[in-house]
Amino acid sequence: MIQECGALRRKEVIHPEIFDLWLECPEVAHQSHAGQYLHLLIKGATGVTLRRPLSIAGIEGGLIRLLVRIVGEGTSALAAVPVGTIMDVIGPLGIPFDYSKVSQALLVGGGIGGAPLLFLQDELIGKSIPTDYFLGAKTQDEYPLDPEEVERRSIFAATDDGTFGSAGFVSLQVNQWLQHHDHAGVRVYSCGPLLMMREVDRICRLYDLPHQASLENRMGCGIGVCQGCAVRVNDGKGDPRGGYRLVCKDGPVFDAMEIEWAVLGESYR
Amino acid sequence: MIQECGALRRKEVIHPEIFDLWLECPEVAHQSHAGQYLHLLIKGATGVTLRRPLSIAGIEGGLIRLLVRIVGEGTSALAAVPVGTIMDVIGPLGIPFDYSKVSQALLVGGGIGGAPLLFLQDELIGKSIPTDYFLGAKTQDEYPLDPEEVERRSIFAATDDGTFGSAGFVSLQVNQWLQHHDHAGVRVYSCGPLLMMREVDRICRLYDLPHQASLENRMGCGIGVCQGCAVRVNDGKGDPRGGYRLVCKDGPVFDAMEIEWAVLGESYR
Amino acid sequence: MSVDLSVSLGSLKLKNPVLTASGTFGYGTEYAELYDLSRLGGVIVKTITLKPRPGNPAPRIWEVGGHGMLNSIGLANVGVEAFIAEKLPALKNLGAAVIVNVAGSTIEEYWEVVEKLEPQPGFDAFEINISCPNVKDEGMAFGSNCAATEQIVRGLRDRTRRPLIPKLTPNVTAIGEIARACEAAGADALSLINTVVGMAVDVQTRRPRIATVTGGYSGPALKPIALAKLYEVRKNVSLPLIGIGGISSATDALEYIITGAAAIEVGTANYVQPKITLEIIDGLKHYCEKRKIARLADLIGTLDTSIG
Amino acid sequence: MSVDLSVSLGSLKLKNPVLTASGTFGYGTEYAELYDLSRLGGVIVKTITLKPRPGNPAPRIWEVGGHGMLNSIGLANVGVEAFIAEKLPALKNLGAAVIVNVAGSTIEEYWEVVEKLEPQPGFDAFEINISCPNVKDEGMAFGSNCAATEQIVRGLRDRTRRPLIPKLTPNVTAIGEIARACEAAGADALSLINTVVGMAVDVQTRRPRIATVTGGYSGPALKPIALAKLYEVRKNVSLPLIGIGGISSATDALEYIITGAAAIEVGTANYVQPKITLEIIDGLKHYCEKRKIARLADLIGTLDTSIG
Ligand SMILES: Cc1cc2nc3c(=O)[nH]c(=O)nc-3n(C[C@H](O)[C@H](O)[C@H](O)COP(=O)(O)OP(=O)(O)OC[C@H]3O[C@@H](n4cnc5c(N)ncnc54)[C@H](O)[C@@H]3O)c2cc1C
Ligand SMILES: Cc1cc2nc3c(=O)[nH]c(=O)nc-3n(C[C@H](O)[C@H](O)[C@H](O)COP(=O)(O)OP(=O)(O)OC[C@H]3O[C@@H](n4cnc5c(N)ncnc54)[C@H](O)[C@@H]3O)c2cc1C
Ligand SMILES: Cc1cc2nc3c(=O)[nH]c(=O)nc-3n(C[C@H](O)[C@H](O)[C@H](O)COP(=O)(O)O)c2cc1C
Ligand SMILES: Cc1cc2nc3c(=O)[nH]c(=O)nc-3n(C[C@H](O)[C@H](O)[C@H](O)COP(=O)(O)O)c2cc1C
Ligand code: FES
Ligand code: FES
Repeated sequence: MIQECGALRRKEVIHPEIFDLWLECPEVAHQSHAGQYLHLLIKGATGVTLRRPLSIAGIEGGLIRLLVRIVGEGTSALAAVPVGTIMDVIGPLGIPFDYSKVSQALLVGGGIGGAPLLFLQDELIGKSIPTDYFLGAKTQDEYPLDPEEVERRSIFAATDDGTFGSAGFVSLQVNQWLQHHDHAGVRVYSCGPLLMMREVDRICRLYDLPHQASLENRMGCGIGVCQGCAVRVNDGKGDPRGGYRLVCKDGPVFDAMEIEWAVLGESYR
Repeated sequence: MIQECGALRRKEVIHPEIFDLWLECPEVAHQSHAGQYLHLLIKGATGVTLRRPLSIAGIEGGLIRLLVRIVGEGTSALAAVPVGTIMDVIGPLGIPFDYSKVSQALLVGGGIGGAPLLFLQDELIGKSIPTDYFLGAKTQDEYPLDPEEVERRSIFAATDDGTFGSAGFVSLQVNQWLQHHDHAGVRVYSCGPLLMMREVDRICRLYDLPHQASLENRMGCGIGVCQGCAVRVNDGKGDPRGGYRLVCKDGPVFDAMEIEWAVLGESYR
Repeated sequence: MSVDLSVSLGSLKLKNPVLTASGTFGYGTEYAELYDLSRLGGVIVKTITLKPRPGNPAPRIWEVGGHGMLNSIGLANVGVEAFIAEKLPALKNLGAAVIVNVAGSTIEEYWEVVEKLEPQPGFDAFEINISCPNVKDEGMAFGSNCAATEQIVRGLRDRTRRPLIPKLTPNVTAIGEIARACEAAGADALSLINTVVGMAVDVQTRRPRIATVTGGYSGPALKPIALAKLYEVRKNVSLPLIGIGGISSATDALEYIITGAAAIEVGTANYVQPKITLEIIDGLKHYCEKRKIARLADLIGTLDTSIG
Repeated sequence: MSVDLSVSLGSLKLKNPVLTASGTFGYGTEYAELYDLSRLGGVIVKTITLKPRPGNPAPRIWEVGGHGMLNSIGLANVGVEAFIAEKLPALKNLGAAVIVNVAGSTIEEYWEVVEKLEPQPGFDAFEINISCPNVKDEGMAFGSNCAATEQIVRGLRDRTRRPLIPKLTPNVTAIGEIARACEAAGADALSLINTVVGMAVDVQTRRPRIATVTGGYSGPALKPIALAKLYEVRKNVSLPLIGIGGISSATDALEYIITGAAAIEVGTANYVQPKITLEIIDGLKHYCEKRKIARLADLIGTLDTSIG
């Protein structure tokens, strides 16, 4: 973890509500692994007190890629930051994805949850680990990547309404893939809406596949000191941490076996 | 008093910290008189809760001129508002300058306090009342008008350090003027730093000249309901208002005889 | 879909729950130049005292960044007699409920000002500002003491048939107890909160920003504090409640209504956006329409506090 | 010009008045990756209790726009034994004062946790978090009751030779009385304020934003409230005071120091700008230099409250 100030070098609008940012933070970039995130200060934004956690979506030399969806005051203000502005970043934070002993990776992303999986795809390709990436969204207008990149990355795109890629939930595609492929050495990685990850996990448990899920939560400090980002992971019996895990520090990537989706839902509001 | 939303039509930088704005608010413009002000909402400015009072510095058709000095968060944010933005204005507010039965007007402005006197000069010229306008500032870099306008308006410019116009306080110039001119029908109008107005008033009392001074104060409502902008005007004995006047509603223009400068100073912090 | 926005504060019916807070709406008619006041649920006039009051030394206000403001107006007002003679007549045909806010420096003064007002026509209820300093109790606010509060309200109950709405101060350890004292003494409703004690310093001059050193903090930053107080009071009494503190949008108003307020008051936001009250009324209607809630009153206190 | 930034809290000397507030700085060393902690006046570790505590149900935090945040962490901590075994050793060579913050659910628990810590080396003082709910008193905070406060502090006084710094809750009617009770019981200094009770509602789901409904409000919007409390406490006791609440700049810190704080704690701002404490230290130095103030200590309580 370091704190680094670096310039916003590039900004590209993918949809009116989704944009790509490239920050020049070579020191953080150098230390970063897929699954980790930055805690970003959005200076001068009205209605914002705290930093905002954003997944590292990729690294290109000293540049860090972020893929951001506008949902509130912080992300709106971020979208309006002019190229060239110096941004204050703490990172890389959190536990990265683990792909030791994996011979085939299945990446399952939903909406903006696709961001960290892009970086993971890059890393897996770098390690020559066969990788299939399923990335879904509700509809074309919310699809977090432009078609050219989907093509280039050979992503299996899907939208709930069929306006881009195939129609239906990505979990269906994953299920199909699993019906037609060998499961040896397969590991699944998911990031996206809770219901999606839960469904992916149901499938993984069915096929007895290891699955890592990347969670979100509101964050205070981002480094494990405030205990604000705790999520319930089980009933707490016998768990020295009372069944709570810190998304910022114990995660955001969790082994899905640790997660009890029904109780987790309560931590998300 | 009306509330009107109108576009920022023009913005000109006079010095890095002083700028001219033109708002298209025809209804307010139509009702405005010199000495009155607007209560302006600066939307989305961080660190700002309340509106900001700004003198009407002139009217041109449906446009209202403001001359603004950057001193804090509100005025900084205002300086950054792009041309074309719709601004929310309440105005015209307050008591205007009175020039009935005046045959010669002396206007004495200090710094950004010169703003309302520009409008007054326009009105007096419209009424064919002979007018001399003395406008001082600390130094050239803080002079609130560009030299071309000073020239066009035949303003007697002065700066404390002599970097623009003549050197020394404007009050000296006023004194000189009075020594060389007939005092019949002369009325003095001042707006600027407290010490300047106080000195002008000393001179006026010396020559027994009527003097109107335009005061400032922090403002809440701007329309006389919060009682927040009260200033002490005398010791309060026998005064049903306890020696307090509301700058927003009883002023900002006051008959200087009402003002006891020493006690007034306490209301300004 | 037509939504019924009307609410009741005991016997006082309001056509909608949006009121303007005392001290932020003058004597009730100043804002009439800007919009049609009859659209409001009601207006609450500034605190009226027995004698005219010039108010506190200046400076009296300070803006606290984007959080709100401090004030120490000192209840500057024309006094009850001038109020009756000069201000009250204009309120007669307002077309919205008129609530007169009163205060005193002694318990007896509270009673007297209400005695003077009671025979007058042209207003609908009393709001009792019990946040004033009690000169006999080292300047502690009456409203921070259960006994003093109960004595004031009981005395007023004997002196008026109009609805009595004590306005609670947040600057207490146990606001629920003060609320219970009001209920026991015969209050018809409660409003809360008045301002929170606050202070600011000019580090250049090393002087306080307002002449009285401390003053009342109001505005957006107060909302979480006021909501928590409302939640506590709601657990203690069954009176209708009026929520106040930092309200400047329909969403803010809804937070209060869902927590348990039958009505709300808009204070500081009047200075910033005088017509915000109308936007709030429209926003409440819209919220109910979208959710097919026929009566806004059905929303009151519907907060779901279960932990899954 | 060299400025002496050192200040004293009774027998505890600090090289500068800037401390990090409990609950916002973990167990004291987490931020060491980002900067050299020995530059701080001191660090205050999160509240330590007798038994480990998992903390409250989630969600536990909510950002209140630009005003601050609500939290209901529930004193999640490893418990005093694990603290001594696993956390305290790392604090030994910090190069800044180390203050351990403690709490209990009963008065006896306060005493016990201090008894366990007292023999340990490696820290300099106790801060006593008396804002915890007293399970025997309907969950009212110990610190809202003079008798309970006095009993806690008196008992601790018998159990430690280290400086005792009760940390006052702002959620009381008369904070000056609580302060006097602490002074009478033998406290060496006081710190204030802890968080203000607050609440927020999601109007879409009609559920509270944090699982416990109400929580603690912290951050920039608190500053005026905390300054007013400090001013009141200063009028009541002669103990050295530590100011806390919304501090995120040297100017903020100066407001507290001028009002009467010998030191200050930075809380929520640590999350936003971890190195802000260093900027504050530099800013204090700069302020004194510009005004030729040789000792920062000479600034403490220099507020000029005269009305001209
Ligand atoms: C580890 C991590 C990685 C993330 N990566 C990305 C990313 O790569 N791209 C991206 O666009 N977003 C990402 N997010 C979510 C992002 O942090 C939030 O969208 C952002 O903080 C919202 O800020 P805001 O001010 O715009 O919205 P706010 O006004 O704060 O909130 C708007 C809505 O977003 C919800 N929200 C706020 N904060 C969070 C949060 N931390 N997590 C989930 N929901 C939240 C609120 O409950 C509310 O419904 C990530 C979150 C986490 C925890
Ligand atoms: C009737 C009236 C007419 C005015 N006309 C003009 C004008 O034409 N042009 C112009 O540039 N300014 C004018 N002002 C002053 C202007 O309102 C303030 O400069 C502005 O409100 C400061 O806002 P801010 O957020 O930038 O500064 P803040 O951060 O609010 O304050 C910065 C500094 O300005 C002082 N200040 C803040 N508000 C006022 C105020 N209302 N009056 C005096 N000092 C204040 C503060 O004490 C502080 O020292 C006028 C003020 C009044 C009352
Ligand atoms: C300048 C000012 C003056 C006030 N005067 C009074 C008053 O005279 N009587 C009263 O009961 N409340 C008074 N209040 C308190 C408000 O009615 C309200 O309770 C408080 O401001 C909180 O609401 P807000 O955050 O919406 O402003 C005043 C508030 C302000 C800002
Ligand atoms: C997330 C969080 C956790 C806190 N935990 C504690 C705690 O364990 N013990 C304590 O005494 N104060 C705790 N506090 C209160 C702070 O120490 C401080 O008193 C308060 O936040 C006000 O300061 P601030 O506005 O600078 O944050 C906590 C505050 C926050 C925001
Ligand atoms: S965000 Fe602070 S502990 Fe996770
Ligand atoms: S600003 Fe409100 S009365 Fe003058």
